[in-house]
Amino acid sequence: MADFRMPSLGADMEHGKVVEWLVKPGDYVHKGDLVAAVDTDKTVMDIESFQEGVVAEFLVDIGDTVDVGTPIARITATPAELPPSQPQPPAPPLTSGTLSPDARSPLATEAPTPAHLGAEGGHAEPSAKISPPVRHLAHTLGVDVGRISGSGDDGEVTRDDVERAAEASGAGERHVEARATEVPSPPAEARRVRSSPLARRLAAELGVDLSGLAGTGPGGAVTEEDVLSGVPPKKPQTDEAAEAPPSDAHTPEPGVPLEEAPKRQRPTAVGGKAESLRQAIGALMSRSKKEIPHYYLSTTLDLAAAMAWMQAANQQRPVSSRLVPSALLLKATALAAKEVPDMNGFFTKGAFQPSSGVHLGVAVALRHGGLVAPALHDADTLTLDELMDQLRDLVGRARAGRLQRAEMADPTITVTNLGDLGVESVYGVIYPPQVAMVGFGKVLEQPWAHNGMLGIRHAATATLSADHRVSDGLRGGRFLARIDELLQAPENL
Amino acid sequence: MNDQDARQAVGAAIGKVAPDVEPEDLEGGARLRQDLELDSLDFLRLVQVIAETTGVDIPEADYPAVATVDGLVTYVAGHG
Amino acid sequence: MKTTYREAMRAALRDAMQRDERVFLMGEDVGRYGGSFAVSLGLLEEFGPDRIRDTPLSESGFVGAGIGAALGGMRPVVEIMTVNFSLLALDQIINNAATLLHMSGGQFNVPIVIRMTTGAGRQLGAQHSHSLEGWYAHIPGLRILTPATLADARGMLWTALQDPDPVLIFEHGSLYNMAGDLDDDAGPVDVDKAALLRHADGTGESLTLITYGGTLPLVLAAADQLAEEGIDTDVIDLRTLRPLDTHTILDSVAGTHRAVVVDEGWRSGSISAEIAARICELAFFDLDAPVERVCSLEVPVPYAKHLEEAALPSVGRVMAAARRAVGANG
Amino acid sequence: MSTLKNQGVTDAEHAGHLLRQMLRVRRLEEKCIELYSAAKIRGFLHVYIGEEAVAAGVMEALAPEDAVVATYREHGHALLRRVSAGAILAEMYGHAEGCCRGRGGSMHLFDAATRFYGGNAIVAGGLPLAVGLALADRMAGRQRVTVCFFGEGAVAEGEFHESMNLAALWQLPVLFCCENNLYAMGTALGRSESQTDIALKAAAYEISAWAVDGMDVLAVEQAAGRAVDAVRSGGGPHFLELRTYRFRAHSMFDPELYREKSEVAQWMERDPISLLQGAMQEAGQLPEEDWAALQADVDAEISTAVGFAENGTPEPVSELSRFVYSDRAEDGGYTGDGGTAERDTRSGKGGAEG
Repeated sequence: MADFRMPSLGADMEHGKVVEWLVKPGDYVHKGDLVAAVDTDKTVMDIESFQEGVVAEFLVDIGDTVDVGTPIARITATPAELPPSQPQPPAPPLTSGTLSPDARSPLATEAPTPAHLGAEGGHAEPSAKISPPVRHLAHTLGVDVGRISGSGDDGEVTRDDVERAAEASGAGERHVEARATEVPSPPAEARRVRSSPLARRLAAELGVDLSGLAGTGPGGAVTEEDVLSGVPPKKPQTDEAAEAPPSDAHTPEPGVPLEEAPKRQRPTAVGGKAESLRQAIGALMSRSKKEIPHYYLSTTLDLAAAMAWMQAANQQRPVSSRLVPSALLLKATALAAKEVPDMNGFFTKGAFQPSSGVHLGVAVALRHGGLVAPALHDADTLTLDELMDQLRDLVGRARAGRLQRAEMADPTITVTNLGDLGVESVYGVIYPPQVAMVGFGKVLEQPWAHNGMLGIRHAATATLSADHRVSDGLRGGRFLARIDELLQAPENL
Repeated sequence: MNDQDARQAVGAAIGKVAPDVEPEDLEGGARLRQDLELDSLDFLRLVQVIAETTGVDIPEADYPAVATVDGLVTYVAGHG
Repeated sequence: MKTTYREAMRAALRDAMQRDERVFLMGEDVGRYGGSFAVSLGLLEEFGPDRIRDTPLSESGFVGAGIGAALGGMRPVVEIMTVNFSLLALDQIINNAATLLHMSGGQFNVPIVIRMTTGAGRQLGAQHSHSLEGWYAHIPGLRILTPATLADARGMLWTALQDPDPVLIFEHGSLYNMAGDLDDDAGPVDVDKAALLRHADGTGESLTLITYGGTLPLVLAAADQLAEEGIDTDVIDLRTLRPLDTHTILDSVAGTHRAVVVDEGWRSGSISAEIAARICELAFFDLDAPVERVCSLEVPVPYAKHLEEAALPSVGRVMAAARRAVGANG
Repeated sequence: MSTLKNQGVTDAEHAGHLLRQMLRVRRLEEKCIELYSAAKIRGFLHVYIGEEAVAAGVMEALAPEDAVVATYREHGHALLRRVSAGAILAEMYGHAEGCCRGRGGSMHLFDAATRFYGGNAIVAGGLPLAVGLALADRMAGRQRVTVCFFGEGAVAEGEFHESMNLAALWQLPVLFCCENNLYAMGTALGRSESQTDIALKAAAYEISAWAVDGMDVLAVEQAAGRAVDAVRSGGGPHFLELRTYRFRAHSMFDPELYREKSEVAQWMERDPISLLQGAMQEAGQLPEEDWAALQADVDAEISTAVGFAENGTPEPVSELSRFVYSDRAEDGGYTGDGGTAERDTRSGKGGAEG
């Protein structure tokens, strides 16, 4: 007992349909005898048996499409195993008997049962002469060959006959319903900034918002340089300041003990953003250190006159227009920078461009950590009151993150004022492409000798970090001394 | 002004100047400049808000007396 | 000594045939005529007609015969007069030479060297001016060499003959007359690495110029002029198109962040397209500008001189691409 | 009735050997069809049923050091050149135990040990190779012969002309064997060649050429023997037109619309195996039990081969990029399918070129 399975007739054949049995149950088949005609997607082929034996029963009907390998007939070794109760299936028109190869030629086939006979059953009525491929076409177009009169020689049904019949009965039309698939329009793409991959990578590291930067690259794309120049400067960690090399001027021992860090822990959820900003600025600082040859100077400012004048002035002023020491320090720095141009400008493309205006970058501590240094434009021309108003407005907006582009873009010299937070001396790192950074320490009452008398005066440490490619210790020293002199006449600030 | 109203006014003022400061951080001993990280401008603004909301004007000379939260509350209660 | 690219290639042939009697040269007019580009001039007299073997005009026939002879234990150097005629032998090169080792499960090596002249610029018209080395570089199983310097013209052949797999050597027609100095004892060279002929010293804006074969001279000229404009360049001579020396390319781009690929092939589907794709895939975050490509315009190469020059890569077009890359005029 | 060439069968033992050779090919091809129908063998399959006498006769004339170049209908040639039936079937199963590790398949059987330079799926693609192999032998002064099999379809290819000319021009030791089975796939000879006398074509290159009855294994063996001896002794290239017929379709998926069943039946009456079997029985050289034993031997060989193929193993995919080049990383740095691999991982080992 063996199954006769649907054969694979080609690499791309998955299934086949028996369109005609060439034997009937009870017939004895030899190896190689043709057993059935099978319709594949490409053409109709006769298939042979690989075993000897008697056809016991058909396991599929004409017109059934089955996968390759599916048993379609059972062949027994000896006739005796034919099951008695086998109903007599419709006898195919041709007489059976041992089929010699040429008796059953696909070319000369006369009586293929009409394609859909299987469905109705019943006796196969004789139909016109038709070649397998044309019969296959009729089958695919759903045309009943039985009802066509063949135009070929001796009535053979040709391909044209089938196609004409298909058009006539409209059976062959393809209805492809026009599905106007409504493609949801893509959500308005956030305005994509043209920027180089390198620029995007750096911006991500430095926490810089690309859309705020004007690109100078190809087609206005934001490049590496654009990102670097647009980054907000940040005060480096205090320990870095401590290890900064002391310059030649007499300075208090740099390792002045700091007040221990504030006890309160910053909330972690918020820390994440500050963390990335801190990392990004760290990268910038290390790069600045590498490229800009820093030199450092510091001096002690005698603030006695300035503080006295300020306190006196504040007494006559309402709270809302009270002055703070920073205002005086900033104004003095701006005026001094105007007089010492080597401190005020940019170093780019290998050369220093002094700036006509003094746009003073003021380091503002953001409440959740990190620092931005927006610029007070033309600070040297502002009165103390104007400076105070602008400072208040600037700090407020900086903290709220609503700084304008311009304010962020081009401070020509930056002042870091950590004295506010109790740090006594600060050696800052210059923000490229600027060429100088001024630091003010805490305003303290220090012992002071004046005219041979020891007294107590308000004083603060002022430090300067400057770019040796642009200026030297002499110019730097001149600049710091000028700040001190200006502070001795606070009323002129 | 009793202590209760003063503390409430100070809390509100600090909340305005430094919105991120958590209420529970406002324990009495916290130092305004160091612990709450108010720089000179923030501090000046705090003094201004206190003046506007409580009418209490704190001259520069008295700044050392209001260095901590309790100090400020006591000062406001005393001068309100 | 003073020599030319042609003489260096001839010396390479003579040296190889003296060293190994399995080596022989086969191709149209390589014998009595002395080679259509006179590379094999004089070799017939020295080695005889058996080893300097003129063939009938049957590219598929004699290239297939070369492959058969390689299977039979010889070390043939088959000269196809120009890459344009190699189209007639594509089936033998791709379906037999490149494929037999893999298809036979590692049983049959094909140690053949096929030399072809390539490239345009000599007003030979469309059918004699193709640059198709990029096509062949698409086929696994082939090694593709493009000697552009005297040292490579002299040194690549013997190394190729040691390779048990098929090697195609493309000689740009405009290089044959290139003269210069070559060490007297110049010999075989490595063929796995590209050569960094010029290194950007990192002062000004920098970029990487990548090229091979016939376009190397004009790229070096462009590099000199760019230096005067403050644009600093790495110049890479690929030397081999398959396998591509990807490391050298990526190392350079990582330093310069910009790349211009110069390739005489037509832009679409050219070897420059493969190089640009690899740079974008593997050095994407090193890039500060899109990869630029300077290729032949996609037209059949015209005869008229001014038209041909307009179609081919030039110093001017390379400099313009370089400026675009560094955003100098952006 | 069977009509062998006039002098009939001489040596019974040798005739038995030829009969066995042809039957081995027949049963192997029949099994291939069965395995293909059971989807064990895929792709294209071109069987040699009906043409067995050609391979059997020519292979008898060759020495072990000679070389053979064939076409995609080369199962019989490989088997009779002593490539094992197991290695052939395993190759068609796509298994690593196949003669080409499963990489070639039915149309690309190769075997270095027997200098079987394989199948070639490009019509006439093998002719120049054979010329080259003969060129190498001639240049190295070796007394070897290269036999090149091809169908009459190849005669229309340019490479036929180029190869014949080169072989004649350089007097190379190659034997061209044209298996003229009257149909190039679906195109009858008369509809593809202006001059249908193939042997006459070869004579135009001054190559001695004979037409031989391809169904008579003794005739084929005799002609091949004379030709190979002439070639080996320096007589230059020779050409045999072996007139034969394939009893099955061109390949597995061919409904044979291009020829009449009656023609097939007519040729089957001169089945090369029945011809020899009949002649031997007539000459009393094939007792029934010998014939039965021979068939049993062949069936055993084939079923052993099927077992070998069934138990084969697929070649590991990791081996895929081997033998693109002779075992060295193909491309130093490129990691095949690339992607945005981080730079430092870029030094991955060479892989199949992405």
